[in-house]
Amino acid sequence: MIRFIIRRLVLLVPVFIGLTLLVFTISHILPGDPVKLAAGPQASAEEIASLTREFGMDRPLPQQYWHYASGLLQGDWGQSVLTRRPVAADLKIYLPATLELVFAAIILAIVIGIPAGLLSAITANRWPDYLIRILSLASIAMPRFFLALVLQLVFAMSLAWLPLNGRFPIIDLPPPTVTGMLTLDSLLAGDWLAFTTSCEHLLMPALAMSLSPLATITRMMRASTLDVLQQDFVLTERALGLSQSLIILKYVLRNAFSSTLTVIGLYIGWLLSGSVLVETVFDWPGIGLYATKAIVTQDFMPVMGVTLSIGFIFVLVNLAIDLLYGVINPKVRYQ
Amino acid sequence: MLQVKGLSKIYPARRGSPAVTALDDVSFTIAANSAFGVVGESGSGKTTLTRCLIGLEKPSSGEMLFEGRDIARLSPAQLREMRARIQIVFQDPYASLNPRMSAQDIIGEPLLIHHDRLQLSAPARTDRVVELLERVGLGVRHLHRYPHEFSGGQRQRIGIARALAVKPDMLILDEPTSALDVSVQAQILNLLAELQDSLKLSYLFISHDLGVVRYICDRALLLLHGKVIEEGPVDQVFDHPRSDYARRLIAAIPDVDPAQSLHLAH
Amino acid sequence: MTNHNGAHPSRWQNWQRSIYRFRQSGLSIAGLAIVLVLMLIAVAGSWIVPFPEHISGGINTAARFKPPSSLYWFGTNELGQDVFSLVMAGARVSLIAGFGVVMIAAIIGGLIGALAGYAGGWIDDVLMRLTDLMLTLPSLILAMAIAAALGAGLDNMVFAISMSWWPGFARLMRGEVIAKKEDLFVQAARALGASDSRILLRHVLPNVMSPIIIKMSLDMGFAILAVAALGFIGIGVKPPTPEWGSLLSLARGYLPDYWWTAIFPGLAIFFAVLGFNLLGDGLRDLFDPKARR
Amino acid sequence: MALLSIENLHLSIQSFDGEAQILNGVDLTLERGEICGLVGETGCGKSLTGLSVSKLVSSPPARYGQGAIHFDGHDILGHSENAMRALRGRRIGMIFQDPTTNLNPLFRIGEQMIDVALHSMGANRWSRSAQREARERSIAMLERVGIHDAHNRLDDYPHQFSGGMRQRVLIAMALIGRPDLLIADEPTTALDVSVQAQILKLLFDIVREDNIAVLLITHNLGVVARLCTHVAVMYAGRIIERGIMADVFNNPSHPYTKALLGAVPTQKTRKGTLQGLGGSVPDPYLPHEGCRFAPRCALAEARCREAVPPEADLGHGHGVACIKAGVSA
Amino acid sequence: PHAQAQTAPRKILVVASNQDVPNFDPHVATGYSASALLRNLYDPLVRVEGNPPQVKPHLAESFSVSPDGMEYIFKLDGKAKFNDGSPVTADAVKYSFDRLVRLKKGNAWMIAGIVDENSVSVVDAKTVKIKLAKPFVAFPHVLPWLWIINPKLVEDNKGSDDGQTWLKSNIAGSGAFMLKRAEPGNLYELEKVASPWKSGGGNLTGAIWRIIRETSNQRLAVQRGEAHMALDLTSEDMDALKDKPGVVSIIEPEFRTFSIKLNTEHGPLADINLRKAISYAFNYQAMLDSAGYAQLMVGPLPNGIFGHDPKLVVPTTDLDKAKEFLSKSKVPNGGIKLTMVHVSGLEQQRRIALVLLDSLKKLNIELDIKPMVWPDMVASTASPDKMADFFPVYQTANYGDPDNIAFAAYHSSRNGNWQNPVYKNPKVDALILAGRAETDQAKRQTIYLDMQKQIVEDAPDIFGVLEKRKLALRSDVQGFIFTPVASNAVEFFPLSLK
Ligand SMILES: Nc1ncnc2c1ncn2[C@@H]1O[C@H](COP(=O)(O)OP(=O)(O)OP(=O)(O)O)[C@@H](O)[C@H]1O
Ligand SMILES: Nc1ncnc2c1ncn2[C@@H]1O[C@H](COP(=O)(O)OP(=O)(O)OP(=O)(O)O)[C@@H](O)[C@H]1O
Ligand SMILES: [Mg+2]
Ligand SMILES: [Mg+2]
Repeated sequence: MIRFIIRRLVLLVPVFIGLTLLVFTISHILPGDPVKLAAGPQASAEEIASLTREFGMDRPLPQQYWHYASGLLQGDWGQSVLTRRPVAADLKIYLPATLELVFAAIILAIVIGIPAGLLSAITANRWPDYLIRILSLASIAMPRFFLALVLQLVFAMSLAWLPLNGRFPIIDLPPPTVTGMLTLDSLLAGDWLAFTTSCEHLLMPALAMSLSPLATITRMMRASTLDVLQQDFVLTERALGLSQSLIILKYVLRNAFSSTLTVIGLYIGWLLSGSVLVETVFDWPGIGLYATKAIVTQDFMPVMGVTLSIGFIFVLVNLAIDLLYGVINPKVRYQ
Repeated sequence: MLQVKGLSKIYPARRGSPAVTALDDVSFTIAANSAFGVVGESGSGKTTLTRCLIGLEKPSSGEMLFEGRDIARLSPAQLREMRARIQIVFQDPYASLNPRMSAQDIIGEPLLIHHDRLQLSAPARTDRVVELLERVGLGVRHLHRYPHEFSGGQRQRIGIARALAVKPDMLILDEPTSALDVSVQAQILNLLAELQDSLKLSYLFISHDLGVVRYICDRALLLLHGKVIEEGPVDQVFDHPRSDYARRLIAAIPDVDPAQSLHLAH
Repeated sequence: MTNHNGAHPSRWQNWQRSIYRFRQSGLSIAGLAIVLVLMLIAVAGSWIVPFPEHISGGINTAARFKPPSSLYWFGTNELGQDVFSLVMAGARVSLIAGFGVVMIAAIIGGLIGALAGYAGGWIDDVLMRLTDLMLTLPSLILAMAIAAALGAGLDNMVFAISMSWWPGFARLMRGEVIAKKEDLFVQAARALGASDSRILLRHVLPNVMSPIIIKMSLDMGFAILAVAALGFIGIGVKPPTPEWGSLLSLARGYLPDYWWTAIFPGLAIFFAVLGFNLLGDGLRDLFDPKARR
Repeated sequence: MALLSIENLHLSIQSFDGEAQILNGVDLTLERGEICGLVGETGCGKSLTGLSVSKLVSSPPARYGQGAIHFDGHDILGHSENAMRALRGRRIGMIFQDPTTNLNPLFRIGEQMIDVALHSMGANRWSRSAQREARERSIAMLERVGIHDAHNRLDDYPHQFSGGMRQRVLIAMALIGRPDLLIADEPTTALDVSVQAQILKLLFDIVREDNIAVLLITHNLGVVARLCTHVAVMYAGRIIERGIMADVFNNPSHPYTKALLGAVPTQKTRKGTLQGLGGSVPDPYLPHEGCRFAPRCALAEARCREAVPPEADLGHGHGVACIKAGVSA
Repeated sequence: PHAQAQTAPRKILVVASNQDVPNFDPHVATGYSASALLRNLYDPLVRVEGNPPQVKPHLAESFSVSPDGMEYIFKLDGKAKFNDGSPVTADAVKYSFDRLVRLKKGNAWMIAGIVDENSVSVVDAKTVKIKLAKPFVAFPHVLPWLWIINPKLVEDNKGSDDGQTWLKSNIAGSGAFMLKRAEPGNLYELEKVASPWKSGGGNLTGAIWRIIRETSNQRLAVQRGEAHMALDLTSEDMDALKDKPGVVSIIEPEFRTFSIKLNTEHGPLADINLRKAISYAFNYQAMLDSAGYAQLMVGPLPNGIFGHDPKLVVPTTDLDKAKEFLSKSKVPNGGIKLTMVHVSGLEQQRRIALVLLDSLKKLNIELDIKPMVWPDMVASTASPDKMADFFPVYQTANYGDPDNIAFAAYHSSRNGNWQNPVYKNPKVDALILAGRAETDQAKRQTIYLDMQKQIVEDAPDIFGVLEKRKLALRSDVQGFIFTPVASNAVEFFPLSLK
């Protein structure tokens, strides 16, 4: 197992190199000149030139890449041309906020989606199944940003049950930063009030984000459960008298879950990438907003930073899922 | 007609799986107008042998002489020509026909591919296809049907007709009946026997059903893990096997003979 | 269970069976209905709406923010434009954009996947590593960056989204081609001496098209969503093109008072995506009943 | 009273194409110590007959018409699912064709076996002692079907076993509840001949030692000849000939049985003399009258097409459903 | 639910804004949000206050101007000290001006060419002399935006970039507030210093600059009492806030122009008749409607500013006149397609573009609207052939003097910059320079009247609107006085919370 993990980790190195290369190439072949903006409206040509030099953007691309890549190794993710803040420092602030959101969403999706899918499959073509299927189809079609708006409209604006936006009440100090995820940090600080407060803030955005993965997990789970129920071994298990509940909750569940697992991995990447849609509505200070700001100002260091960090997280999450998959599926494990 | 000498095929080790010696120093000769059987258990290398013979796979060592020329060393043009001489019929009649082509397209395809040599006009091709269909016991009415509209036995007939289209001298039959019911199998076996007589074909007949090989073949070869265990005329191989393994294997064949019953042994 | 029992249904019977299966599912029918209505609106949109001039940017600032009424079914917006007319016209934009994305992605991905799958070896390795890498890139951010760099406009947006969309098709295509390549009938063709191009065009491709088409129909809805998402972020079409995501994005500022400006474009996206998803599901059941239930 | 008796069983399946008459009056009896081979061409209803005995055919789409199945006095078709569970695994064991797909790949052999053992013991799943006992039984059973070092192999996963061993495991699971009846649906078809021979021998030994009844479903006549005491030949959802194996094989009376036997090449068959059987199995969706084999039968005459031929008794339980039984071809 | 137990009565003002403050270096940062925070963290020599805006003493308790307007002498307040306790001296003032001029960033453009490295001299510890390189009457009006930094702290952390890295996130000022917490993109919290050198002021103990991007969310935050002040509200928001309890709306005119620049140098609009045709075809009422709380501009200068001519004759919507001009142009029947760019996401610009599109239809001219990111727009102004036909700009008066807008928007030396990409007219140039130097108010007035007439004659712009400043306050905020320059860069010191 350890050897397997190590081998997988070693295999990540070329993936990461490829990732940096790809991101770098894409961001540098796109048209746009962030320096001009950074220099300000009154800047002269010389000022712009000197700034370009300062950011090393006059050098040939391979050299720039080399500079960037070697910086990455030392934890230097470059600097925003516009704000001149180091990208790494920014990411340290924004990434946890988004991760908190994404994890909350995916946990919601799993906790609700798996049982719902299972229920749907075992009641196939009866009313609970129809209900769940219609709901999940509708959920998949629901744009996250629209749902977020509707939630906000109903629960914050009209009913005023939940806070409108943000991660924490404005004038209160959040718990001391450890992970950067406020829910975790408040638990670590033993501050129950802060925990419930941050959960209140988290609820709507997480819900808006989780709907699509939830529905997809439900559908996947339903489909794979039905698939598994068709498998020969289920017939054998039934023929040998095992009870329906044992068969479903033990034997079928694990098989069905193993095929749902990959979807979860894919969804984490999808959520990270699309976090901006929900972050915009809830003014959630995460990487989505950060990236958008950088994108519209063509400030490519932050864009590269975000893209790479999402890519890295995506790859790592999928590695973790592969490992988990190995735990579930012995055939994979022993290879 | 076909002479195989010291043929070996090693699949190199790949991620997660070790190297496999699929064929290990296999030698045999097939005479013209004879049926040569290859038997062996699953994974013994039977299919690998056929793939080498029709040039889909490069052998690791050894030579396969078809009328004196080594198949593995043919130029692409020569290989194409050779492919018209040696044809193959596959095991699974459900998977070996393109589901999107009609019987006419399927049987006519080799005629098209070898058009440069056969020079058949379109109507001539259709005539030939009809002739072939009739040859294998089907008819004009089947011309425009698609594979899913045929039964297993009929599909296998189409497979045979396709193989016969370019007038080969030799047919390789890789378990042509193992996916079929016994009743249908009998039809196909009879058809094969009849074709061999009338067209003077040679067969390389692969099967794990020893009864079938004994029935249809003149000589047979027994493979185990890619090695030749036994080779000779069928009667000798089956009735007087030299190796233990062959003896055990032959004893294990359940014959349709109540005298074999385990109940009698006790 | 086996379906190779004595009777062999004809093609037409197969079709009948598929259509029966399709008709059995009320949801698929609903999907088809929605999609047909959408298409109708997309084609006839500018003739049937009450205020066609608003679609091309006409304004009427004397009637700003009128709530829904018999004159303005969905109310009017900040420039006095009829929201109903804009939402109707948005159907065409979304349909064209969604279709464009799916087509371009399918063509690029299909070519790359088919090449990788059929050629194998290092070509496969290189192309697939590239595809995998593209898949690890955050798609929306990538699309946003490309679209922002190229500037606003439907074509740029479609291009940008397709650039992050093709890897899915490439993977599917490669998998299908590899599976089919190993199929006996392909080997049979090879054994007959058929050329690579013949094998690819005559034997492999026709047999891998249905999963591709199914994916295209399933992806239509998601492509429409992606288009709307870019519009919502504000990186989308050029004014005055009425696009649902941008309409919704603009309307956000007017919540909750002028809710009609937001709710109707939002619902339009929802129903369009729902329609295509339902239809896609139905088609998948139709062509590939084993795939999913 | 016979251990298993199937009387005039009818089964139809509903689908788009209409209602397919799959079983058309299956009659079969089985006693302890008997191994009855159920043979016939593909699609004739062998598996559905076997599954019906454990009531494992899902209905809908299937629907039972006339007929009954009695197992040791129980009316199977009238039983509730719970009552059936009490029989399955304890009184009726089943093995299926493909050993690679009939074991759950994600669970250890032991885990799967122990669950079955616990069920067969009727014990509380959570009781420590029951668990231990179930484990002991599993080990003993695995040893019995010829898996050495069973104690350690319990912790292996299915993919670590060869096909033959997996089939042994499945047999062990089916036998662990000491059933009275074992239904084996093509248990050796996926195996190599030598492995097949071992499995047949294993089954034979078990029947002799435990005096159980076996319904062996196969289309391999050689297997029947080697293992079975009795044989039932099925065609289009009906048993058309049955009796003691040697009787039937030596004196096939139904033209179909004859044709089947004639289609298998044996040592003595000379090249080109094999008797194929023309035509194909009838479509269960089409309505029919009379003997269903008539269209393929060389001896068929007008009255064959009019009424379903009743079963004629040729003595010693040798029955044949053909009005021309005994007429030589 | 508020998580913290509160010991002392905290009076924290929460300000909702959609602008981040990426940089706290007072000589580098730009943008209103930076101005807002900097004016509370740092002190300038003089302040601007009231409506109409007046220059008030600050670090300088008084100043005098030489009669030719070229030399300013500032007397510093003896009490003034930096927050590390050291006094604010003439050296610090010189150090700050020199740094600003050296860096040429941030607000340095306001005094570019006017104050150079030799201008500032120390007379004594509390007296500074600034000698202008060129005459500049509006000089006192720009001073409130030029901050004085603590030389010692900056020298200690100078690094290789003149302390820019350090000052980006550290404060070296004398303001009444200190930076307590900074979460870029989210919020910045200021805390009142224990004893500000300046006496008086309100009761605030701190302030939070909270970034809320969506204006409707800002409005809701004020409505729900989560914020005390919202800075970026739209007219729709103001309508929604009307009669909401506990909310005070402020809708005041200010000197911020919004108009459409035409490409007078390249393309069809180089034709003055076409420009005039369009000016007359434009639907000014629709623009006003869609702008909400606003007034139409009369000519190039903001209404009400010194020198503005309210009686100036400017184009109004008049289709007959438009057609007349069109028939005199090179495209008498229209049939052409023009382009307009705008900043994507800037709603008012999009609206005005649509108004233009709608108006041009009447001349049978098509309009291609291209939303762009700001950097691209800036880049497109570099040369006339890259610039679009129509280019909308907001121009904020950073100081209440006509020179501000006149020079930036119409002087040909600014060509190639976004405020005045292409327009040049030697006569106008001369008038602008004369206006800068003229100290006699009456003469200055006539100079600007001439200039306005000349500009209207050239029709380089479609004169747009002056949007009113729209702010919302909680009613418990006290001491707020509106000032029409940089009015959303709020000074916290005088404010109190009930
Ligand atoms: N492409 C390949 N790569 C690696 N190993 C292979 C490959 N093809 C076949 N083998 C291995 O070579 C051996 C012989 O395989 P082959 O298919 O020739 O057996 P076979 O006798 O045809 O078996 P069966 O009766 O199951 O068809 C097997 O162990 C198989 O796993
Ligand atoms: N669920 C089902 N729905 C529809 N038809 C079915 C179903 N299950 C079985 N059948 C049909 O019932 C008939 C009998 O099936 P069964 O599996 O009993 O055949 P079999 O004799 O076991 O064949 P084989 O030798 O191929 O296993 C076949 O024609 C089959 O197509
Ligand atoms: Mg093989
Ligand atoms: Mg069966």
